[in-house]
Amino acid sequence: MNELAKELAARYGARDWHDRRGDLSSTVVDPIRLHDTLAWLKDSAGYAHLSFATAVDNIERGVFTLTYTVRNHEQGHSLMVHADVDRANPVVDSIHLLWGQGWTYQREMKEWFGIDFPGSPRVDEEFVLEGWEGPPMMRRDFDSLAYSDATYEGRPGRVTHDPATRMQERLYPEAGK
Amino acid sequence: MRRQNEHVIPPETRATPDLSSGKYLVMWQGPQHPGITGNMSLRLVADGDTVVDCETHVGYLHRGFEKLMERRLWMQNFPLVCRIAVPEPDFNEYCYAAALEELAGVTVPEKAVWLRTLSLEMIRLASFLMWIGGQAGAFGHGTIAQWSVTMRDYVLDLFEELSGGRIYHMYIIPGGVRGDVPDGFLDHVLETMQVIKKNLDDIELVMFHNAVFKMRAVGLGYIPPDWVDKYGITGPNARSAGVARDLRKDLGYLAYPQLDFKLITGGRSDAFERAELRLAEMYQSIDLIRQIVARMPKDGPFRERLPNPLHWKIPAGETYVAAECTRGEYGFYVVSDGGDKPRRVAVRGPSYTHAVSVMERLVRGVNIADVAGLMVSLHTYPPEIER
Amino acid sequence: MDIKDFIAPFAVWKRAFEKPFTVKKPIDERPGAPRYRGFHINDADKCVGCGTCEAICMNRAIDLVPVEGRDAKEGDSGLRPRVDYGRCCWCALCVDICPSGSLNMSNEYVWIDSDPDVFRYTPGVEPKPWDGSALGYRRAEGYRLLDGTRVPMPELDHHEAVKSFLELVRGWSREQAEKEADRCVSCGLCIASCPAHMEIPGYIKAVRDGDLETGLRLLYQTNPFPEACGRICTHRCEEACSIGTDGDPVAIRWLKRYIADQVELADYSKALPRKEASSGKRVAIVGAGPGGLSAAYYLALLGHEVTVHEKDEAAGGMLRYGIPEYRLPYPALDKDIGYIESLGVKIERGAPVGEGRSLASLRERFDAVFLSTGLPAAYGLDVPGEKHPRVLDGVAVLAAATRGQVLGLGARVAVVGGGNVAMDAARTALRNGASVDILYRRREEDMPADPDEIREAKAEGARLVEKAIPLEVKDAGGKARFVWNEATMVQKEAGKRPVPEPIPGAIHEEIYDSVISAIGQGPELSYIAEADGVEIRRFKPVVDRDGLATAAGKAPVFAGGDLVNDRKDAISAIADGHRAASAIDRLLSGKGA
Amino acid sequence: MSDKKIIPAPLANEGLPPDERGLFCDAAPREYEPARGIMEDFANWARSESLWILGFGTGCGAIELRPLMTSRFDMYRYGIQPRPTPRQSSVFVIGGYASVKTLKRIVRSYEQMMGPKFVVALGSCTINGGMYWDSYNTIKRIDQYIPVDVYITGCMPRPEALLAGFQELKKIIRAGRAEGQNEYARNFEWFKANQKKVIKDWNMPDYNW
Amino acid sequence: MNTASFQETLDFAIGRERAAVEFYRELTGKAAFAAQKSALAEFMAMEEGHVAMLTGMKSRGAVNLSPGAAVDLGLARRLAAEEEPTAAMDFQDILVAAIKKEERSGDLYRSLVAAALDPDVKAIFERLEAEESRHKRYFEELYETQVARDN
Repeated sequence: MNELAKELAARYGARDWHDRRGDLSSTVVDPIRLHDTLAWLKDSAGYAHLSFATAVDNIERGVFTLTYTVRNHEQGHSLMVHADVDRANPVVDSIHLLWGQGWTYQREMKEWFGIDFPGSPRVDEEFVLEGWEGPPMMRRDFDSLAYSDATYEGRPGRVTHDPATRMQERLYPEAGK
Repeated sequence: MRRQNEHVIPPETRATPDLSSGKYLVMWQGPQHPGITGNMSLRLVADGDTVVDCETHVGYLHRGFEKLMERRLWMQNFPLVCRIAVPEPDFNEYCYAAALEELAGVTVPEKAVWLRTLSLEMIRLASFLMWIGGQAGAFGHGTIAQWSVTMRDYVLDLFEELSGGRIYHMYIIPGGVRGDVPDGFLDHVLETMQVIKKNLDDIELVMFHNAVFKMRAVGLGYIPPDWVDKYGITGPNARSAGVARDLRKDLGYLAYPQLDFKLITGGRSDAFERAELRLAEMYQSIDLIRQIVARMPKDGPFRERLPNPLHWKIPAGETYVAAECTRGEYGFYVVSDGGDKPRRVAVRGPSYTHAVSVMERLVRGVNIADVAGLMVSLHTYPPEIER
Repeated sequence: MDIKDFIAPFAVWKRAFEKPFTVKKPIDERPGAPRYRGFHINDADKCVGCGTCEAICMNRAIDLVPVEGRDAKEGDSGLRPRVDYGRCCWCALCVDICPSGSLNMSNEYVWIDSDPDVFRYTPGVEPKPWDGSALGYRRAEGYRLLDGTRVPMPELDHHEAVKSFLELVRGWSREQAEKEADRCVSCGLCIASCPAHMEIPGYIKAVRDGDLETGLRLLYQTNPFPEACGRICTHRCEEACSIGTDGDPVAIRWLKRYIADQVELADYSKALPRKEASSGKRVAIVGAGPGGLSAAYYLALLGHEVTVHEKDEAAGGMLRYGIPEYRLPYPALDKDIGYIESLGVKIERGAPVGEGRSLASLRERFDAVFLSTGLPAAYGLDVPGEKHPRVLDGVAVLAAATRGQVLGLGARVAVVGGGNVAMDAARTALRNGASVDILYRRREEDMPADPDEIREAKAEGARLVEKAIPLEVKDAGGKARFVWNEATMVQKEAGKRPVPEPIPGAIHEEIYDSVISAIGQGPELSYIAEADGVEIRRFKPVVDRDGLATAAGKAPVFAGGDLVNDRKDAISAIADGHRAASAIDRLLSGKGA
Repeated sequence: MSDKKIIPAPLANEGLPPDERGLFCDAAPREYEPARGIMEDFANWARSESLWILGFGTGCGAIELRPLMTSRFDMYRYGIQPRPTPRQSSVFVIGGYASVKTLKRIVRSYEQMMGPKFVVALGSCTINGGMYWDSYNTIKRIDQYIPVDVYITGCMPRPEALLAGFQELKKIIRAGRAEGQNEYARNFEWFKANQKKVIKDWNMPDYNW
Repeated sequence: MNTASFQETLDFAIGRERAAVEFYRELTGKAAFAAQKSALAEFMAMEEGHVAMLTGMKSRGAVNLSPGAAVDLGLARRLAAEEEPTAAMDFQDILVAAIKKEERSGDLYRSLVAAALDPDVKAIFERLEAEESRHKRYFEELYETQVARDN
C-alpha cells in the first residue's frame, strides 16, 4: 500500500498514513482536497465502494475529523480518509455526485454535528430528529443526560446509597474529615 | 406477462411534479402502515397508480446509540449494541467485540471463534426466515409467514438455550463468548436444522412456484450492476446484480476461511431473484451450521480474561470492523482516545443505502401496490439507519 | 411461468394432515430455558452490599437500599441491590460481575401489572414467586468479569530468606501493581474496617491511573506511615474486601507500599500539603512510635510546635524495635519518620519521661501532652523457673537484634507464644542459625499472629508445637529444660472459644539453649504519678473518644496507641494519633471540643 | 366514573394552518358513559374477547408480535388480531421506547382509535426509560403522554409474557376497570401539556378525532 | 435453720472478705505508681462490696447468691507467683496474686462444704464457693485477654 500512500501524498498532500490492520489503512488530507482525493480514489485507484462516512468531534483540537472509508474490493483493502475541519466553521465539499448514498451521510453529519455540505440534496432538512431545538447532539459538549433529565420526566422514588458512605454513617459516624 | 425480465432503470433525477395541479396524489406510507418495514415512512407522490417520486423519512426509532455509547464504559456498551438491529443483534455484538479486541490487542480463544460463527450463522438464518415471511406477505401471501416465523422461533429457542435470551442474546462479549454450549445443545441444533430444511423445501415449492408471486416480483426493482459501487450496495442485493462480494469470503473473519461454502450470485437482479438468492443462502446457512457443529473444538476456554470492566481502558486508536450480515456490510467504526469510554462509535448498516438512496430511486415508476414488496425485497431495517 | 406455478401452491394442503406448530398453552408449557435471563434472585446473606452490580449497570437500574434487620457491619454495607424493571435490560452483567456470586437470575419472565410503580424490588429480601429458582442464568463455569486471583508478590525463596535479614517481600513492578489495582471495584467496604479509615479506593485508583502523587496525598490524609503500613499493617481492610468474598482480596497493603516506595522522599513535599502558619502552641508527645509520630505529623501540619520525647536512641517504637528488618527495613521506616521530621517535628531521642523529666513538668512547659508509650514490657511466662537466665523475653530479643547486638541464642531455641512477636522472634532466631520450636497453648488456627507470618515462619523451618501449656523451666547444665503439658481443646462454654485443658500425664520436655517468652506485653506506666491525676483503669489511661484523658491540672493529657486501644496494631495507633491531633488542635485553637 | 363532566373550552388547533383548523374536531374527548348493569357486562365481555391491535411497531417490542401473530403462538385463538388502521383497532401496543418523533405518531394514532380503547405497554422502556434513560430523543414514561392499562415488563417481553399481558387486559376489561380512555378524557389538558412539552413542532390537531 | 450457725457462717465469711480487703490494702502500700494503685483499688473495692453484701445478708437473713459456679480456666494451678509482688509489680503480677487469692478462698470454702454437717450451712458455703469461683473466673478472663494475649 505504500505506493498508494506515496501517490496520495504527491497528488493530494495526504499524510499520516497508518496501517491499522492488514486490510485497513488510514490517511489524512486537507478538507479542501478531500473531494478530489475521494474522486481519484474512486475513479482511478479502485476504491469504488464507500463503506460509510462520518465525523468525530475532536473538541480539544477544535476540529471535526471527517472519516470517509472507501474499499477496494479487488485488492481487498479499505482506506479511511480523514480530514480535519474547523469546528467553528465546518463546511465541506459535498460528495453526493460521487456516490449515490453520499447525501444521506451528509444529512446525518449536518444534523448530528452541524457540518455543512453546500449543494447536497435535502441537507438542511431534519434527518432523524423532529422539532429539535438543541445544538447538534453528537457534539461532545452536548450532554445527553442533562438534556434528558431536563426534558423527559422520570419515575420518581429512586434513591440509592453509597456503600462506603453508608458504612461511615452506621459504623463510625464521628469521623468527619 | 408484465415486466418479465424487462429491465426498467428508473430516472436518476427526481421528478418535480406540480403538486398544485391536482393531478398527483401525495400519500404517506408509514410509519403506521402494514406495508412498511419497521418504523419508517415514505412520502410518495403518485400519478394514478404509479409512484413518480418518493422521499424517505427515518428517525422514528432514533435513540442516539452513538451518543449513549460515548457515555458508557467499554463493557457497558456490550448490552447496548445488540439493540441497534433487533432481528440480527449478534452482528452488532460481534462487530463491537471484534473492534474492541483489535484495539486492545486481545486474541479470542479458538472455541469462542467457532461459537461466534455459529451464533452469526444461526441469526442469519433466523433473520432470513423472518424476512421471507415479510416478502411473501407483502405480495399477499400470508401462509409463508405462518411457517417461517415459527421456524425462526425454533432458532430463537436455540439461542435461548445457548445464551439465555430469545431476542437479545448478549452472547458475544468482548473477549469471547459468555458460556460454552449446554449439554445436548448441538444435537438440538442439528435437529432444528433438519426441521427448517424440510420447511424451506415447502416454501420453495409454495412460494417460488407461485404464479402470483412470480408475476409481481419478477422484474420488480431491477438493480443494474453499476449501481453497486455507485450506491454502496452490498449483500444479496449486490450479489443478485452479479457482483460477487461477500465479506465472509473477502475479509475471512472468524471461522469462515475454514468453512466450505460458495459465493452465490445472480444476474437478473430483480425482487424475485433476490428472494431466490436469499433462499439459497438459507440453505447455505443450514449447511454452514452443520459444518460448524461438526468441526467446532469440543473443549477449551471460551473467553479471554480482560481487565476489570469497571476500569478497562483501551489504547488510543481507531478501527473499522465489518461483517456480512443478511443485508450486506455491517460495520462498526470505533475510535478510542485511550479512555475508559469510546470516543466515537459509528455503525454502518446496509439499510443506510438500501432503504434510502436505492429505495427512493427504485420506487420511481412502480405501482403503489408493489412499493411494500419492493421495499421488503431490498431487505431493509430502519434502526440501523438512524441508530 | 409454467403449469407448476399454478399447481405447486396447492401443496400447502398437505399441511392439514401434519402436526400443527401451535403451542397449546404457551404460558404454562414454555418455562424459560435453564439459562434464561429472567428476574433477579439474590442470596441476601451472601451479598455484601458492595454495589458493584450498580456500578456495572449501564441502565442505572440498580439502587442500593437499606434493608430491615440488616445493619452495616465490617465487610457488609447492609445495603442490598434493588432492581428497577423500568430500567433493566436483562443483560446480566450484574450477575457476571457480582464479586460474591450472590446475584443470579431466575428463569421466570412474566410480570404484569397496571401500576407502573410496582416494577421495583429487592431480590432476596422481598419475597417473589421465583425466589430460590434453581433454573435461570448463572455465570458459566470458568467465566468471570472480575479477577479473583491476586497478582503474585515476588518474595525471597525461603531457603535464601533465612540466611539474612534482607527484606523478604520484594514489592511490585509498575505493571504488577497496576494489574492488581485493576482488580479493585472501588466499593469502599474496606474503609470502615481500617482503623484509620484510609481512602483506600482512592489510592488504588491512583495506582491504576499511574498518578502516584495523588496516591501519596491520599495516604497521608490519614496515615503518615505508608512505608511501614505498606509492609506490616494487619490489613483488616483486606478481610472486608468484596473481591475476597469469592477469591483473593485485593492486596491493599502491597499497593500502599507500592505508592510509598515509588515516590522519592525528595518529591514528597510536592505531593503533600504544606504546614499551616505557626499557631504558637506547643505540644509534647511521649513516645516516638507510630501513634506519637502520627499525632506529631498532623499537629505539625496544623502549625503547632511539636516535641516528641523518646526513651530509645532511635525513633519508631515497636516499628523499629519490635519488627525485624526483613519485614520492615530501616530505610523504609526512616523515610516515613524523615518526612515527619522534615516538617519541623523535634524528636528528643534517649529522653525517657519519668524521673528528671516528669509528666508534670511537660504539662507545665507545653500546652498539651499526648501519651503514646505503647506496651514495651514483656509479660513473663509465670511458671516456676521463669527467672532462669536462658529464659529471654521476646521484645528484648527483637530490640537487641535491631541494635545489632550479639544475640547468643544458641542452636536450639524455643519460642513460647503465638502472636506476631513470637513469629518475629522465631524468625529472627532462624536467621541467627538456630533451629526453632514455636510452642503455642492453642491450635494454629487460634494464633493471633498474621497468617502470612505463621506460614512464612513454618516455611523458613520453624517447627510448630501446638497445644503446649508451659509448666516449668528447669536448669539443665546452664541450658533450659522446658516442660510443657500437652493440651486438648475443650469447648467449655457455648459461644466462647475453646479452652486448652491439660491432658493428665502428657508431659513433655526438651532442652533448649534459649527459651523466648512472647506471651504478651504490658505498658510501662511508672511515669504517671498519682499527682498527675490521670485516671487509670487496669493499667490503661481512661480516655474519651478523642483520646482525651481525665486529668487534673491545666495542660490537657491525651493518650493513644497500644497503651489504650484494644487492637494493638500500628494502624490503630496511627488512627489514635490522628484523632488526638485533631482534638488537640480543636482545644488549642479554641474551636470547641 | 366522576359525576362532574369537565367540558373544556373548544380546542384551538393552533398548530395547524388556519385553513385546516376546521377539518378537525375542536372538542376535547369525553368520558365514556357505560350502559347499565348486565348490558355493560356483556359489552365488556365482547370487548375483551376481540382485542384488535393496531399494527404500529413503535419500537423493538414489535418483533415479538410476529411470532404471536403466526402459527406458533397464534393469538387469533384468543380473539386478538392485528389491524392496519387505528379506526379499526381497540388495543395499542407500545413496543418499548418511544422517540419523540414516534411519540407524535403515537398520540395521533391513539386519538384516532375508536373507543373503548386500551393501551398495553411493553418493556422496561415504557415504565422508566429502560436502557435509553439518558437518551436525548426518547421519553422515559409513556404514561405521561397516553394512559396505559397494562404494563408487561421485560426486554423484550417474550410472546408468552405478551399473551399473559393480554389475558390480564381481558380481565381488567371484563371487570370494567380499563379506565385508560376515561383517564385521558379526565386529564386531557395534563396529557396535552406533557405532549406539547416534548413534541416541539406541534403541527397537528389538538385532538385528532 | 439454726440461726446461730447461719450468723456464725456469715461472720466467718465476712472475716474472710475483710482479710481479702486487707490483702489488697497491703499491696497498695507497696505500690509505687498510679497505675498499680488504681488496679488494686478496683479489686479492693470488689472485696469491700462483698463485705457489704454479706453484712447486709446478715441483717436481712437471706442469701441471694446464685449457686452456679463459673468455668475454671485452670490458670491458678499453673501460674507460679513465686514471690510476693514488689513495688515494680505490673498488671500480670497483680492479676496472678488476685487469681491465687481467689483460688485459696475457693479451696477453703470447698473444704468447709465438705466438713459442714448442717445442710443449710453447707448450702451457704457452696454458694460462697461459687461466688469465689466467679471472681476467679473474672480475673482469669482478664489475664487471658489483657496479659497472655499472644499465648
